[in-house]
Amino acid sequence: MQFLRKRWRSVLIFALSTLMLSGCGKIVVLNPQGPVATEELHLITWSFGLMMIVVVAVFALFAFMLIKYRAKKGSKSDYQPEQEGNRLLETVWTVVPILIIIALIIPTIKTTYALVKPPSTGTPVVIKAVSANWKWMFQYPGQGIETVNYVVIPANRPIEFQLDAIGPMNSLWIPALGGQEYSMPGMLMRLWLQADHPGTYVGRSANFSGRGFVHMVFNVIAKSPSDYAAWVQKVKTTAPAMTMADYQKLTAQSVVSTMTFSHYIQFSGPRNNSMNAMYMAPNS
Amino acid sequence: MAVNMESLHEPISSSLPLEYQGDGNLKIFGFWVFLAAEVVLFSTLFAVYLVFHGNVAGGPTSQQLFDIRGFTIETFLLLTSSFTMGLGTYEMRRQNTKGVLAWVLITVLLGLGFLGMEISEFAHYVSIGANISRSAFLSAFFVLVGTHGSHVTLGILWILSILVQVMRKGITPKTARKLFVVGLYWHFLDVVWVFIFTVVYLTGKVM
Amino acid sequence: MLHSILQIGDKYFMWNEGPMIWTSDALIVLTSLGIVGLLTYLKRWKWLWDEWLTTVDHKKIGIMYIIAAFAMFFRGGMDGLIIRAQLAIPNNHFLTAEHYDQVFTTHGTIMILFMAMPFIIGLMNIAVPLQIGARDVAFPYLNAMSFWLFFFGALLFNISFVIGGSPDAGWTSYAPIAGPFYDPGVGENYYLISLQIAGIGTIATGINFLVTILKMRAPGMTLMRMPMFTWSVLITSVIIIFAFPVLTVTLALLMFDRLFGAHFFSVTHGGLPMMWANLFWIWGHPEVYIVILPAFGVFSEVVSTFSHKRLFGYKAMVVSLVAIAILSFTTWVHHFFTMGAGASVNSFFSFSTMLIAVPTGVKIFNWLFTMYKGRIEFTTSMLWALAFIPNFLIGGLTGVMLASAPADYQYHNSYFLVAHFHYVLIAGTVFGVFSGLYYWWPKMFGQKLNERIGKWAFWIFMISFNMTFMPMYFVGLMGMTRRMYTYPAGLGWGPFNLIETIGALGMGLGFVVMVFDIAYTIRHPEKDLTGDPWDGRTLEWSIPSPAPEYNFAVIPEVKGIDAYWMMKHPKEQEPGPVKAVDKSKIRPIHMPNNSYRPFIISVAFFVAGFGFIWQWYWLGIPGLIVVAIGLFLRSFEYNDEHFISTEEIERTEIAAGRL
Amino acid sequence: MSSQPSHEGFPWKHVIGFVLSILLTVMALWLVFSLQLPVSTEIVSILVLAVFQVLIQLLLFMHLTERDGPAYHVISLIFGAFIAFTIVGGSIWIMAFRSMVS
Ligand code: HEA
Ligand code: HEA
Ligand code: CUA
Ligand SMILES: [Cu+2]
Repeated sequence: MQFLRKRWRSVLIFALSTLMLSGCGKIVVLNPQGPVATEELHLITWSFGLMMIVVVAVFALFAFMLIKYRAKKGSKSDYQPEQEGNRLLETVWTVVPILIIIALIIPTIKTTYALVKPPSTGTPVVIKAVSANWKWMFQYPGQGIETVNYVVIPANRPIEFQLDAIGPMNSLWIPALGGQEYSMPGMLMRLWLQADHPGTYVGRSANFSGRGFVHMVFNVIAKSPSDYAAWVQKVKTTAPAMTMADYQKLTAQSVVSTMTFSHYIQFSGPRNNSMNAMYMAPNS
Repeated sequence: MAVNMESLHEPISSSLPLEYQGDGNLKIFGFWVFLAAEVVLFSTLFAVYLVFHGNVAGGPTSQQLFDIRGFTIETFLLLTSSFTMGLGTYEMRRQNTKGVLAWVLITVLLGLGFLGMEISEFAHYVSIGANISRSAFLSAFFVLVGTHGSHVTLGILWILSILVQVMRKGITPKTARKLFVVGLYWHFLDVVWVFIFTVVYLTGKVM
Repeated sequence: MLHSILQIGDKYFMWNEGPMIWTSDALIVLTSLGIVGLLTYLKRWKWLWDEWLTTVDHKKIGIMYIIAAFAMFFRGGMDGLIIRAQLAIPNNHFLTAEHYDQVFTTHGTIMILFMAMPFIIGLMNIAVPLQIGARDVAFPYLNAMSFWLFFFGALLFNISFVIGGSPDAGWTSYAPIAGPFYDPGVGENYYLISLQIAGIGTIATGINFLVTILKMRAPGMTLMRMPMFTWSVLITSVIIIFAFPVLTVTLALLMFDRLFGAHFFSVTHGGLPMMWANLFWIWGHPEVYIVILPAFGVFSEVVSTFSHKRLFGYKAMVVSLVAIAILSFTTWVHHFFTMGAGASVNSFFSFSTMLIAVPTGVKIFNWLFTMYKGRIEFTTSMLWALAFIPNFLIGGLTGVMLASAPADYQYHNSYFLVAHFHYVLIAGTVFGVFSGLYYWWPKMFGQKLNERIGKWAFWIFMISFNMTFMPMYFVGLMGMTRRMYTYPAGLGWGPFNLIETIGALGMGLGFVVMVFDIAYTIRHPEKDLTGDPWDGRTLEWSIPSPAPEYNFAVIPEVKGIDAYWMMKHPKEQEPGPVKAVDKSKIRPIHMPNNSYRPFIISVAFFVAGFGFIWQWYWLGIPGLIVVAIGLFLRSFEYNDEHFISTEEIERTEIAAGRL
Repeated sequence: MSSQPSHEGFPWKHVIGFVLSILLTVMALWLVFSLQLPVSTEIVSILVLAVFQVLIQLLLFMHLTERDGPAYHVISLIFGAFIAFTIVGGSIWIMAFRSMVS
């Protein structure tokens, strides 16, 4: 199985690279940087392989029929206009696809259940990712800090993103680290991701949320554990605390650049980006 | 009207009642299919209602709002009207125009009684602030029950217009078919109400 | 005074929006004036009214559906080209975000609901009664209603662009961005109300064709002897009847949110935005099968006709249609695997989705084996059908890849998805309707479309199609999401997007060549005098082209699958043409009268809809009252049929060389 | 054609149907308000009663069994019921999820 998967992957990469104009490295989904994305890639390559079996079979039959049975002048041979069907053949092309589907659904279900669990055994970091049009706010409840439109994570530790939204739905997608999940107002969802190495990855919203939707891009900066700790410390000591003015700007519909806060104001109130969004005291 | 092989529609066996003659057969079947579509329409509204039942947003709950006496009487009115409509069809098949008129008029009156009660129920809710904008639960309630109510209203108007035709033309294959079809519609609304009674009102009282 | 005029112009006609709107405003006014002028000049008003606007003839209604669908293909395709122009290079600002959002919304909505659906329904109208040996559909009057409701629904949707602003929340119109809070303008009302009007017409079509096919077949045509296209329409009708009421409710609920302050999908007061997604896809997934199954039906006819061979595995074809119809109602969650409804929900719907591959595969293989030991003739119609197989396969197989929930977390809302659905919609539905158009054109107009030009159109369109949408799979895997109005350089997306844009222009060119083919054919018609230009197999080819008003002078007697083929190739005698009509069997024929009422009622619907869109209840409510009066009067209408005399039938048949 | 409706005499079918429908309604009310059953039992039983009500309407009032040719209308209704069940059951199952966290 493992061997097969590797084989398929190389077939896939080969197929792609012949078509590529700008190098493989840019196909993020095929270059996973964390265990979640890797697991998803396994499923992608496995399903691609299974589909290739069908492609080969159908294309071959297609070519055969077209070449062999095109109408030629005068030839009457091999023409059977009244042929009705063939039990055996029909059974084959019902059963074989069912087998292929079974081969695909088993790993699908396994992975579906696996992905709701932490990807590794390290201590998880909880980060609350709130989409508020048109920006992403990342709150670190353990550290009491907040970043806007970028997020810093420790490499090699599972990250538990808790997804929340003020205003419309969005979707948190960091293809290098793994697939997406919707952020919805008032329904805290959980998405597990993890980075294998320190590095910078692109994340964005994948669910259309109106005019400023394209601006919901952010960098994910994975740091080594010590760098990460140092970064947290630095934010705590040097970044400003969130003010009421900041808070209002962030919860209203607006586009902002990156920001960093040593303290954040917990959101509470009606979950649309309205001016009268209520708030609680700064958390401390 | 003579129906022959060359007509647009296929002929039908003569052992069926009058209303199936001519293209009546097609139209009655078409109407059954329409009712099947209505089943889906109402089931969607029920699905919405059930999902939203608990989303009262701090507003009144179903337990606080619903009045047992009110919805019980509404139920009996509608069940009885379904019965009298059935008798109307029965008289139609006996070619008894007077009987049809009498029973169908009683049906209409019962239907109006039902509507009156529903309207006053709605008006009462609105007067205590339980309106469609109060909560998702109330939005779903008003739209589900209101859709049924507007079907009943339409049904009453439709029945009346066919009654006029029966009076003018007597019981012919066409008028019989029309009466039969509107009867189906009316019984169907009773079916929907049985579920509203069960799923919305009774369940709403215990949950 | 001048100031207030300017303000009104601004509010309703959006004069401040710049040259795009001005041009469209001007074009629409000019085109309308042109049409009115032409009709007046040619003295064609009465003809238009008597022959077309009031007709209840399924063949004319079918033609009107197809003309409207062509116009909508133009509009939707123009939107597609605008999308591609905007995305051709990184950091492009040809359109603003607001405009771009409107363009992809109208593109998707028009293509699916006002292009694909009516095209399919047009072909249904033309072919089904002829294939089953009927004189018309079960309810011709209702059929006219359906058409005009669709037509005015589409018109209402289209005027949003120049009066008040287009919807901009995507063809899926997800709440809450389509709700009153985030989208207070009229654009979204246009979407809701025009779809509602057209949708009612579609439900009526579904019921109409279901009854027609089940109850009006010629004697001897049992269900298991029906042509495969008719089977596909029967099953499609079932899906329409059971899926469209969900759309009706869904649209109505959002309308209640927007117009009357309800809270179904709002983020406050207990509403659930996700409920929209749930309801929308309960309809939306079956909808995609509504537009593909009749195309499958066309392929079955075309492949069998041009292989000059019986359809392989008829029974399996029927069973697979039924299986697809049932499964289509059990897969909708695959459109929101990423909502987090839980591993058990996702697993179940992954499985039910993948299962659809099995019956679809059965069909693919049966088409392939229909060609086995056949004699394949490469007409334009056949080329479209053949190209369907490999191209649709790619779309279908990537659909199965999407169906794997955890993998979908990586594909969802990316261009990988955009590529999937264009591969199935274009290589499936669009190739299908084009194939059907070339196939049935002689039956519609009594002339064949020019094959040489048609083949050019085919090759240009087909190759450009792959050029447009194949690269999208890759940019999707590179992280490009759908509905982005522009994108930065440096991610490697640029070159792919440029290729796509060039491809899209090619598709436009291919389409233009096809329109030219039609124009050329009208000028230089190649008449079809036989009524059977392709050596067809089913009953529509047994009558003259174009079909007379009453279709069949004498209702045929059916003895097996491919009824006409059997007539031409009787077991005992020498095969030969069977054309003559038995004069002694001709009887007067009962036909429905034309009626102006479907047109008028639909106009009233249009007016009412316009009133509700602008929340002008003084207009909306009277509009609805007129609708009600129209229906009421219809109920009092008794003499709505007439007879065609035997003499007239004989005259027509003699003119067609049949007597 | 499977059942010939009686054209004469007393409309027994309708009267029986009416009495049964009233009885079933009273039973439902009684079940809910006079018996102290667990809520889920109550709901299941009144739903069963509702199904009986439907059958009464269909069979005794709506002449479901009258037909010409195959019973396509019965098939449509059954399919409609299947879809209704899918929509209601499916929506409840899918939308039952609330916040995954806390
Ligand atoms: C004509 C329209 C059409 C058709 C026919 C299909 C067919 C299929 N679609 Fe597609 N789909 C759309 C139109 C269509 N789709 C649209 C418009 C959207 C997006 C809407 C939006 O978001 O805007 C969409 C989105 C969509 C999604 C959502 C993805 C997402 O949002 O993330 C998924 C996921 O499962 C999916 C799956 C499938 C599958 C499994 C099929 C299957 O039916 C395909 C079956 C066919 C084959 C598999 C090929 C032939 C089979 C064989 C030769 C047998 C052997 C094969 C195997 C054993 C695998 N589709
Ligand atoms: C049947 C349905 C159908 C069809 C046929 C098409 C056809 C095309 N679509 Fe499609 N598309 C959808 C259904 C369809 N689309 C849907 C449902 C969406 C989702 C919308 C949403 O997100 O809400 C979508 C979204 C969509 C996007 C994604 C937008 C985004 O997410 O940001 C793109 C991007 O390239 C695109 C492009 C095209 C192109 C280039 C064509 C081409 O095939 C069009 C070909 C063009 C023509 C045939 C033009 C006709 C000719 C002229 C106008 C004359 C021009 C003159 C010359 C060239 C000389 N479409
Ligand atoms: Cu909506 Cu979670
Ligand atoms: Cu789908």
